[in-house]
Amino acid sequence: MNLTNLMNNYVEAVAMILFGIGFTNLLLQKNLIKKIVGLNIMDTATYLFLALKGYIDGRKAPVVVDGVQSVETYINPIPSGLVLTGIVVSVSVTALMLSLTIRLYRRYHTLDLDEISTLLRKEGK
Amino acid sequence: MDIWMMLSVALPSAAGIILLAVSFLEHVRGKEKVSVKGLYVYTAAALILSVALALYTAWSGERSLTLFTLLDQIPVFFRIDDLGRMFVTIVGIAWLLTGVYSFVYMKREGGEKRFFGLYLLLFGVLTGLAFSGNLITMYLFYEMMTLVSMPMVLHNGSREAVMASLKYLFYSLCGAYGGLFGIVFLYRYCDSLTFRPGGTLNMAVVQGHEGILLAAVFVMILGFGAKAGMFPLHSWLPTAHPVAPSPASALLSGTIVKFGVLAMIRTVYYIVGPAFVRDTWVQHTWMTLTLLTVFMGSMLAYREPVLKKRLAYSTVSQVSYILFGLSLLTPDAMTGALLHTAVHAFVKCGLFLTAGVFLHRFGYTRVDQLTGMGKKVPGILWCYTIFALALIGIPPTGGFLSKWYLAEGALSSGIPVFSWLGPVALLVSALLTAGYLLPVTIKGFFPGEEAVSLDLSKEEPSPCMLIPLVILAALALFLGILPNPLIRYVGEIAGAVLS
Amino acid sequence: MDFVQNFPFMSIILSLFSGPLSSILSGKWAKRVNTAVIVIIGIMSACVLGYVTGTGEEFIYYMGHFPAPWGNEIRVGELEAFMALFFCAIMLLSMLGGTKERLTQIEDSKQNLYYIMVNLLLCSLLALIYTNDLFTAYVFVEINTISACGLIMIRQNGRTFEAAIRYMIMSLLGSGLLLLGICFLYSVTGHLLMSNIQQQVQLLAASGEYHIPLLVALGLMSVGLAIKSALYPFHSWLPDAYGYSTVSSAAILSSLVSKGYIFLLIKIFYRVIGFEIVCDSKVIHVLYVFGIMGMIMGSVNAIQENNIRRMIAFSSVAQIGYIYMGLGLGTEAGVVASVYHVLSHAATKSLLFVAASGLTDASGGKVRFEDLQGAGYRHRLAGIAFTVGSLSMVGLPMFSGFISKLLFSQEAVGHNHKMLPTLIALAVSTVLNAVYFMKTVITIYMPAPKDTEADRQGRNIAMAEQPGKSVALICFIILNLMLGLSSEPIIHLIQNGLEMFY
Amino acid sequence: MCVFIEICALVNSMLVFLLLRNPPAETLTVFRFTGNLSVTFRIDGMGSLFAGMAAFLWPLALLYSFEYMKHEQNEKSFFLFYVITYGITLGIALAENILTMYFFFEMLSMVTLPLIMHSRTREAILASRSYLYYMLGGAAFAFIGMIFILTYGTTSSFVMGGVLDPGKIGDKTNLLLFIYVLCFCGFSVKTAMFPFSSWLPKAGVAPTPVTALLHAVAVVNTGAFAAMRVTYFSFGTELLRGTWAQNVVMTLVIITIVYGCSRALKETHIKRRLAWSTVGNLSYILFGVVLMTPLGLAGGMAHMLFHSFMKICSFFCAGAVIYQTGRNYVHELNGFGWKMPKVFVCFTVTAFALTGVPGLCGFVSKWNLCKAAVASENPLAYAGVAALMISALLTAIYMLTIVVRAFFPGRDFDCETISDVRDPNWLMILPLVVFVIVMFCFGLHSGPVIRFLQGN
Repeated sequence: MNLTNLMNNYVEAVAMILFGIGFTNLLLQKNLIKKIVGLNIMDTATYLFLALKGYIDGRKAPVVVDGVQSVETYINPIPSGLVLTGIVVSVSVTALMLSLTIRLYRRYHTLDLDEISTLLRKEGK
Repeated sequence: MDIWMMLSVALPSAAGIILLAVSFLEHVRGKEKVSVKGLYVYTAAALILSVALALYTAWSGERSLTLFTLLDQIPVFFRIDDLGRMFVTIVGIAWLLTGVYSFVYMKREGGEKRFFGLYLLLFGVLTGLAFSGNLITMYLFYEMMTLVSMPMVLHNGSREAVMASLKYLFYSLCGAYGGLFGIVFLYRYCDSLTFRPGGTLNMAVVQGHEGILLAAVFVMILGFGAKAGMFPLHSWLPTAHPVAPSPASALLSGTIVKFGVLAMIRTVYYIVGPAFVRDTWVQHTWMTLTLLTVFMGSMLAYREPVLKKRLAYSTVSQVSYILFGLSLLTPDAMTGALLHTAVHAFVKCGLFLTAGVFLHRFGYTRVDQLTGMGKKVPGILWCYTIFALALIGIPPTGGFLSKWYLAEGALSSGIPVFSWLGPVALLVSALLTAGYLLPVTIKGFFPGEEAVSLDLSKEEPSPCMLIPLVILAALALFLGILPNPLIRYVGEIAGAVLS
Repeated sequence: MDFVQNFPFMSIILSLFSGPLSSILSGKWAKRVNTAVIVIIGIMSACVLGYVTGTGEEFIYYMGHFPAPWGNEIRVGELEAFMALFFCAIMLLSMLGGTKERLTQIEDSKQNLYYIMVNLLLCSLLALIYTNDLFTAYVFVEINTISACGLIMIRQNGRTFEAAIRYMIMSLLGSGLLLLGICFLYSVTGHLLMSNIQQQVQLLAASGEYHIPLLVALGLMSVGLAIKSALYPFHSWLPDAYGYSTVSSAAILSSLVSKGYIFLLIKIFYRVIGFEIVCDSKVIHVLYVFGIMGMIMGSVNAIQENNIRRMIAFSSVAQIGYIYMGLGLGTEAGVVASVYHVLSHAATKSLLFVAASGLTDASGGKVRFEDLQGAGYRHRLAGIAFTVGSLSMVGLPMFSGFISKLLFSQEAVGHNHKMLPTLIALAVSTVLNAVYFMKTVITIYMPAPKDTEADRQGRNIAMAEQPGKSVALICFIILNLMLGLSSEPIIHLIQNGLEMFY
Repeated sequence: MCVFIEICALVNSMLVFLLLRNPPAETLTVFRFTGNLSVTFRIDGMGSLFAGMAAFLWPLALLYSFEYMKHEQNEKSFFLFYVITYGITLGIALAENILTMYFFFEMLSMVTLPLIMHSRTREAILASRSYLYYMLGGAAFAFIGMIFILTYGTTSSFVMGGVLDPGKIGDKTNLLLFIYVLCFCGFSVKTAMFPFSSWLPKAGVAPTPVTALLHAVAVVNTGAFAAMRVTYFSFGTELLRGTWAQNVVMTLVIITIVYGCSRALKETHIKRRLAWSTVGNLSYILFGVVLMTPLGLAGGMAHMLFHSFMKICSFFCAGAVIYQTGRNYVHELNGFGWKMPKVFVCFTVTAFALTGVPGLCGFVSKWNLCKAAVASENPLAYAGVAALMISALLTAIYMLTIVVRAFFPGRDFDCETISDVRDPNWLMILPLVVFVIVMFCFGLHSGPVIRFLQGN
């Protein structure tokens, strides 16, 4: 493994870096909204990675516009399909997270998870 | 099955147990059923019968008796040999005389039923102990002896007496367990645990394990030494004697202590064999301990103001004479040791009984209270003087002979240092003995100026108390004047085991 | 193709569609539908189990009749069918045991939502068990997460919201890693179907190519699923989530949801990577170490806990440690032991949660130990059930925990390096388990001192007062004893099932 | 209810004795756990001794408890668990393989737990907790040993001489020894071996029948029994003799012997004093076990048998005092010997027996243990003999001080203060008398028992 390999696969590297950023944000941020942003970065990084794996230089998206051409014309459609599914999942999860965040904010008027924990402990429940 | 042996052990024991049961039930129910008179008749009859039976059994030839098996093919086994015969005789005489004495003495103490119950039971146990034919039987009766003699010490029931008796008990048990420790090892390394002059060690098995066996023998000597008042387990004697009734102390000092000696003789001469112990560290340590005890006992006695305590320390010292004789492992010394056993038994018995008279008649316990006794109870004090002379070892009393044999044995033993150190220690101790016993006589007969203030009318005690003392004193003299039969007898014993 | 072969797919679809159906029903009816669905799926799974045992080999069901590699597959062996059956049984009993709590703790308007979530959860669990496609597995993992989150937060108070969001965060971290791992695997092998991936992986392993990416993929997936199943030290979300949600949720979450992930991990080990390759990698050592730490630390945390529900939750951490420790041993028998422990723990933990709720009912809803004094007398059945569960956790013979302990240690003895740590950890953890479980048992059988909180709050509860709970508890006890006393057929079944994985 | 229970126990004991008289040669498998692991029963010499002992003691102890439990509550639950324990003890005695033994071993811990918490006081709860922790902890380590036997043995059954397969062990001898030490300690927790002994005195808060029968006899002896099984019948003495493992366990045992007795000496609560005494005496049994010779086993078994009678008798005496007067401490017993003569005569005999006075059974077993120790020619065993002697002396001190106090309260003691104290009724006295007779019988005629044990 040397630098040229890294340069040739810089997109993968970017995807990994993004994933790392998202992961750390999700794990370490205190603010719930920032956590959710982190989550989305993480997911997006994965999709970037997937899409990259399916992409073949100089080919078209596997969308049939004017009749089916030879297999050589299109890029691999499966990763694209996976990305689409992933986005759906990601969206629903994000929605759930956001709704939970709203609930918590209404109740405790803060977005800081640690603060919420402290408040809860004070409530003594 | 020898019915006589059986009877001589069982009869006094049974008689004693019956008496104890009666006493126990009376105490629990809280009312008297048997009158004191009945008690005396019963006790006297049982005692005379038992002693006669024991002596007859002992002196009517070789006998042996095997009872049931106690452990691993080791039966409860009795056999009469010369040594046992001698001890039974001593015990028989002491018991009879002390018994007569106690009839009077115990009236003052109360609790006669329990006392005489234990008295008879203890006689049975001691007979059994003297007759024991193997180590296990001996151990069995040795423990019994401790347990039965213990309540005699706490007879008066005071807090002090209870503590003293517990001390006695625990020292004795400690000794007994030391003995048991050794017995276990001997069981492994001996052909049998049946006594045989010269020992029964199986040298083929011992090969390579001499170290541990010697240690075991040493622990046994220490253990049995507890009963015999040998340093370092001697301190029960001065505690137990003053609080016990005088007849009990007399027996304790005169006879029971001797059974520690017996146990030691049995172990060293009849099981291990003198050859195994000779010239080892065990022998040397043993000798050192005995000499130390001899000297220390005398010193402590010399400084002690309470008469019975003084006598107790004297016992510590005197019994170690015997043990010293035994530790030399020569025939002469052993002869001396056995002679001293007999002499000391009678003498110390007598001394405690005289102390009992002082206590019983006048309530005196301290030596300095005894000034002028020669005028009040001259008979008693004369007896005392004879006992004192015998214990110091002045001819023509028995003590002289026994000490002579001991010294001769030491000198001829050829053991470096101890061959001259022993006699020197004996001599010094004899001087100390004179120093602690004779002042009573001197002050008693020659009260000096203090006597003016004292009431010196004659108050001889009842003949029941006097006669036993006179007989004991006569015995002490007799052993010195006509010693030859006894010397021959013990010489044979010594010759048999040390040939 | 036999008709029975449709059952796995039908059961997934049935539970999936009963979810939306419930949304238009009232709470009462939703409950009935839910019960019916679980029972039907249970029966179907039993049929499938019978069928597979009869034929003696697994079968593959092509979704929409597209063969691989285009179509999506369902693959059913003995173990899968058995798991499905077992999960249904546990779920049914857990639901039964928490009936009363659900009525009181959930708003009336949201009653039916709960059943939607349960149905979806069942659907996703079944899918996780049956599917032969990694990406499908991922999707259902997410569905599982969402519905589990719903189960936690349905009891609406601050604690549950916080627990839910913590649960979500950790789960999302886990599923992110899982997804990335799947992507790696896909990019290396070019397949998503498990059997196809395995062929490729075998080839790659033989040629030695792409060694590191494979390892990374394996690591990412293992860690992802480990986070989701609350392996120590990723357990921080667990006590709150199990401790404050409604009883059925806690029971289901602890005994089923985490077990679903573990089952998926075992499938990945066997089906996707191949067990030999997994064993050669270092990943199992990591799992082993974390498993052992979990066994000890979970119990230590539980000992310090003063709330009975949270204590049971922490005990789950320890038990999951056992399971990963078994996987980490890296032998076939170790996995058998782990799977057995999955069953045993599922049966025991839900029993404990239900019993604990019975005990708290009898103590005025209080969950602290000092308030629970004498609860064993006030609610006798719950007391007995809790005792049984505790004894099983401690590993007393006759109860299910003993068998798994036996299997674990028997397997560990064969190892060179892992033997002593395993055995000692087992022993220590047994002692620790004893400390907190038996302390609780003794507490609940200690009569409450007069005129204290516990004495005033407590009321006696007869068996007939809570029929659902009583039936559930009795069934749980029987199940536990069954696992403990006649384990041989089940172990046999697990062994056969694992054979079929190859 | 009492009559029903007593009849049940008696009938059961009859059955047990019948069974022991005509022991069936084949084994009885009740059910299987997994594969070849099953719950199986068989009667062999050692087991029959233990079973016979339990069968003899239980009806008598029940008789005593009927009277004793009158002043405690919840008689029914007490008798429920008390009788269950009987069955489980028999299960241990007749277990054919190590798994069965372990199974009943754990059951025993659980079943006796309610008996300890019987009074439900705070003290009882704490005692039961520590009891449980010790028991389960011990079992956890014993479990490791069991697993090893299952894996490295040729069979899980008990076979004299051990079942380990040398082929499977290979070079793992040291490991196996380590496991043996763990396993021995694990089982010995029930026998209250140092440093696991503190639960036993605490467990003395239980009603006296429990302390007497279970914590002096049945439960604790099962620990010793299990240690015997593991040492002689599973690991095998060939492997262990002369190794560091033997030295380690023997050192622990010797320490316990002295430690238990010393603690007994310091204790002034009667039942706790007896409990500490039990700690010391149980280690006599273990000492016999760790000698790893057939003689040692016989000695250990003998002490197990004899100690049971002695200790149950002494506990029953203490219980009688507590039942009649509610007094718990040694210094409160002044003069009781004259007010409760029957009880205290029995107690005195027991004290002598425990001390090891020849003619009573304690001496016989002590003798056999010492004999075995000397015959083993192991220097550490010699130290053990010395420890036995020291412990005998300490036993004498802590037992006989009670006796002396009871009979000789001191001259200034006012008997009126205890004038209302009297012996309990025949239900409590009968067992005591039976035990005393048994002690004498074994002490004077031990040959058959010892031969039976050595022929084992």
